[in-house]
Amino acid sequence: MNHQPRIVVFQCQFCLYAETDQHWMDHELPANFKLVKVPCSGRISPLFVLNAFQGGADGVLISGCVPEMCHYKEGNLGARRQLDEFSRLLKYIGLEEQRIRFAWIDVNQRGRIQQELASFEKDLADLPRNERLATRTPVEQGALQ
Amino acid sequence: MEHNQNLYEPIPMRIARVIQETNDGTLKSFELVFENPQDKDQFYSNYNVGQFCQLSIFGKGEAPFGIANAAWEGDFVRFTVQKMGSFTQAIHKMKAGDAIGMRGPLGNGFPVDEWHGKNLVIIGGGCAFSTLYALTKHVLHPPIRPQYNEMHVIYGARTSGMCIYKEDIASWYGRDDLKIYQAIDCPEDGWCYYTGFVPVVTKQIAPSPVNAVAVLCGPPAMVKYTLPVLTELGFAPDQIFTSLEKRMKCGVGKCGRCNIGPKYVCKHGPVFSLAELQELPEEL
Amino acid sequence: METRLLKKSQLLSFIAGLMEQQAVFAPVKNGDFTQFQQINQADELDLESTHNTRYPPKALFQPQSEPLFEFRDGKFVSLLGEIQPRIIFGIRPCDVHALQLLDTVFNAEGAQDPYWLAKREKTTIITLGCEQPCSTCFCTSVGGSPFDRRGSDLLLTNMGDYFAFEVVTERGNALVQSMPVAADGQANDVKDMQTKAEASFPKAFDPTGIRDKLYQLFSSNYWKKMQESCLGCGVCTYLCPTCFCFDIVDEKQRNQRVRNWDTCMFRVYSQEASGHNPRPTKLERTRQRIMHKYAYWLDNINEIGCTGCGRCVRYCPVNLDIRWMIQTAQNWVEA
Amino acid sequence: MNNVLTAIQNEARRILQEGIVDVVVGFEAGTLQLKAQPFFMHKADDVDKLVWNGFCQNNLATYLTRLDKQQRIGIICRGCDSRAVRTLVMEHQYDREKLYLIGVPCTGIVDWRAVQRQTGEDILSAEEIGDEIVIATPQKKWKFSRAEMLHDSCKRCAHPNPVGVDITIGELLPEGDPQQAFTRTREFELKSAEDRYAYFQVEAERCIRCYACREACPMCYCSECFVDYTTPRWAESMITPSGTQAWHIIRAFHQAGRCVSCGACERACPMDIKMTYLTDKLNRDMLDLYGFDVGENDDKQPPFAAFSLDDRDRFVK
Repeated sequence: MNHQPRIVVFQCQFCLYAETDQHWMDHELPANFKLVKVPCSGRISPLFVLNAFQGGADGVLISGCVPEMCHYKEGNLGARRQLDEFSRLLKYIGLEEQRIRFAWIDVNQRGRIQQELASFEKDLADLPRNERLATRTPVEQGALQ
Repeated sequence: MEHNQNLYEPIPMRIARVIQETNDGTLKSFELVFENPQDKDQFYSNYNVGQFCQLSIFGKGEAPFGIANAAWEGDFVRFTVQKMGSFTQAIHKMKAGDAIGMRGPLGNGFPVDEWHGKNLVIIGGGCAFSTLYALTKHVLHPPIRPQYNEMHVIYGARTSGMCIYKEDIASWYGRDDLKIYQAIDCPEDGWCYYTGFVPVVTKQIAPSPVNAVAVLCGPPAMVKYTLPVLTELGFAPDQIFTSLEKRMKCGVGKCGRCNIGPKYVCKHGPVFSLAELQELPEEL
Repeated sequence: METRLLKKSQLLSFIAGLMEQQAVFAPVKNGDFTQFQQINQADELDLESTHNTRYPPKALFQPQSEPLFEFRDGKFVSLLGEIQPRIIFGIRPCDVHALQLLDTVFNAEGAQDPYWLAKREKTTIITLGCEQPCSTCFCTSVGGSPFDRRGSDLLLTNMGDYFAFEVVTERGNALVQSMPVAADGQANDVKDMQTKAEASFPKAFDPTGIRDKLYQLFSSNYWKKMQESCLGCGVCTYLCPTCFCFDIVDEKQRNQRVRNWDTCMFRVYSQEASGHNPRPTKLERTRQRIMHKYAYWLDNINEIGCTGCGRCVRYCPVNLDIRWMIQTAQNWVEA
Repeated sequence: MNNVLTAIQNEARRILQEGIVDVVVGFEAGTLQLKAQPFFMHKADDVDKLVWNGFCQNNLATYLTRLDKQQRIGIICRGCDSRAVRTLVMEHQYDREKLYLIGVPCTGIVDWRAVQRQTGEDILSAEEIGDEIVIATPQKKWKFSRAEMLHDSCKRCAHPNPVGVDITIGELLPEGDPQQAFTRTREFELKSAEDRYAYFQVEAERCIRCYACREACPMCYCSECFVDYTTPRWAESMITPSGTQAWHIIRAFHQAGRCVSCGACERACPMDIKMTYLTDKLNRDMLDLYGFDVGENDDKQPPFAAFSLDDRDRFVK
């Protein structure tokens, strides 16, 4: 399709990646991606995801450590249960489920994150721009509500 | 009708100087200069010592600060800011040359004209001393000084490192038209002035209430415990003045949150006499 | 001034005529309730509901969210645009008087609010008198009346098959030139109708001495009882036509400085940066709301800051009725 | 009904007289027809004013987190109130030992808006007589089937009987099927995404952010709500789609596995906003995925306080 999706990536600082990948994430990420690093995927509140959509993101990628490899033992599992439910709620409200993607990534999977981002970007490009929730329109002067 | 002035529009200012006041980094003074000369003229034609301004940083909002300089000191406006919430953290990160918005002067200020011929007893604690410092500087101006009688300044801080306006205050010790009493809460090596809380020190110094006004600014606990001391010394409620602080948004008596009973601190205050406060409901 | 008459069947064409000259705001049915909004067709107007619009018309002058400035190139640029002349049709006398009370705040000597003023000056107010009270009305208890002329340009009285337009100001007069002037007899009929209707409005309480009484009760257990069932939501204040408190907020993503309604019923309203809160519990907050309306307004302008519209009574989720609170205060004897 | 009221009054009087509690929370007659006001009885004499009927529309458990933690409190509980109390106790908001719960099986709350939609607002008297509601307006007398005039949440209610109470007054009612309560959410899911979002938009648009829903909700007791944060600001402060939508989404999400489906939020809303379809959906998921029915028992861990390796996995490896 003919638009370049805007994507916010929430990345657990421990899950990623081979050093070259992390360097790429930190310094060479294309401009349509925004990287937010968090101490653990367990730190990612549904509020973060919602704010990303409200700020105009077309998709949100959440990356965390693979199960049983969490730096904080089980932070990723807690995150999974909550964020999965949150994505279900957004879908129920009317947002496309495909706009949220989860990825478990292990430190030895070099190059994996680039593949994930590329495929996510391609899938999002097939969807229209996200106009739901991204509705920061100014209030008209003197109008009621 | 012409609405040539928008109450809520900040005037552009620039930070000329940042002064680190205390060694723990929580208090800084900022000297702001006017970007437009007409703003400066308008400011000084309205300014009365004891007033405050709303400083404005876009994205952080606005917050009220007492003006900490007298009009004669120069073409700048000084504020002393304690790092506390999001606005003050943002301003603490600013440097000389940065732009900032300002609305003011707001509020009533000290009734300095009514005090002509009187002895002034100025009692301050912590960073709330800033407007009292402005008052002291105002009175010390040679053309103004003869309008007042004796002047006593009691200033308390937690530690010697937490004292603000150090150089200026040190220079006051040499003056014969002002008595300065500095106090810190706990004894410290090398501290040669008073030690103890402001109410206790005030009691020791025992300023006379005869033909005097006491002007009191400080943290709520200090004000609360100093008031009975002053009353005991014989100060009547109409001889005691204090400056209040409240959460404010508009600064011009509209947004509603800074009221004590029917009075708005931003519009009718921030300076009130104890006699006025006794008329109001107790909701500080 | 004189009274003019308009047959009911001609009302819509009269409104259509107004709409050709100016924007007309009127009560419009919206689900279960009516709300003031700009009408595009004369027949959108709904004057049938006996009770008031749910959302207060103060919002036409002080919108719930109003951008004040845009932050552009390091400068605050005012967003106060040109307001086109407009007419509010069918507003009730309690809401009109509320606008006058708000004028004392926003149009105060030496501190005039340009955003408020711009809208006030361009607005003509055509008030609809109330021939029938609803169960929550109490305007006559707070110094108002169902045919209060204060603040109106024209006052309408529903006379069954015609409307009487009483001219209150020149601005109103200019709109009704084409209508026939009421003969003396007809004008008297209108007066009689108004007197009769006014008598049907029940008095909820006698406000005499309420200010002093509330000051006496300031530290009383009265407030302990009043606040017990209060939830601390903002329904009463947001729907109130005389509540004006606001918050000024920077919305960074919009690059705008905005003002939003705020309410003394919220804890964060008076919370200071240090953590100190002068009104820390709902007792102080409930007291603030009632005392502001029934004591502080009286101190400042010698008028009660409540116009008896009854919105807070009707929509309070716990049926905490301000009429009952005032009655209880009047009769309170401290144990 | 009168027998039930007398029995409740007797019990309330007894626990106050015997010093078992310091205060009993119930209802007194409202100042308007079809309404009642929450009522705090501190002395046995206060109990005479206690009422109990279908016009008592608030969830009294909401006062639990507002009252002094040292007090011993008696609460008159319907099914939903009792489940809210249980959830609050599980969340350590109040010591169960300090509570005395008077349970009353509930026949549903009358929706005053539904009645007024028919009769107009000028109501002289309103009475519940058997299965009927009898209304008098200046023009005429109305009779409605009580079941039809119930609040939506009560029509769906699966748990009318109080749980975990100290005493139950009145006959227990047949329990409903929890899945039945969720039929609406299943039907809603069948709509297209456009329609679902359109519904959400229209509801959220009316919001005036008075937070009556939050305050009326027994489970919303955070000392600082996310929406009041200034740094960072999670939801735009204004009455804009992004501000009000964010509020309703997150408010609902914070109720996942906690909402007792009492509908107090909808009854409190001054703008008639209907958002319980969100919390119902979340609760349905909690039931389907983790077998958790809110307030059902004292032992089960709330779903968001736990996790498992076997949870649904949408993560790609």
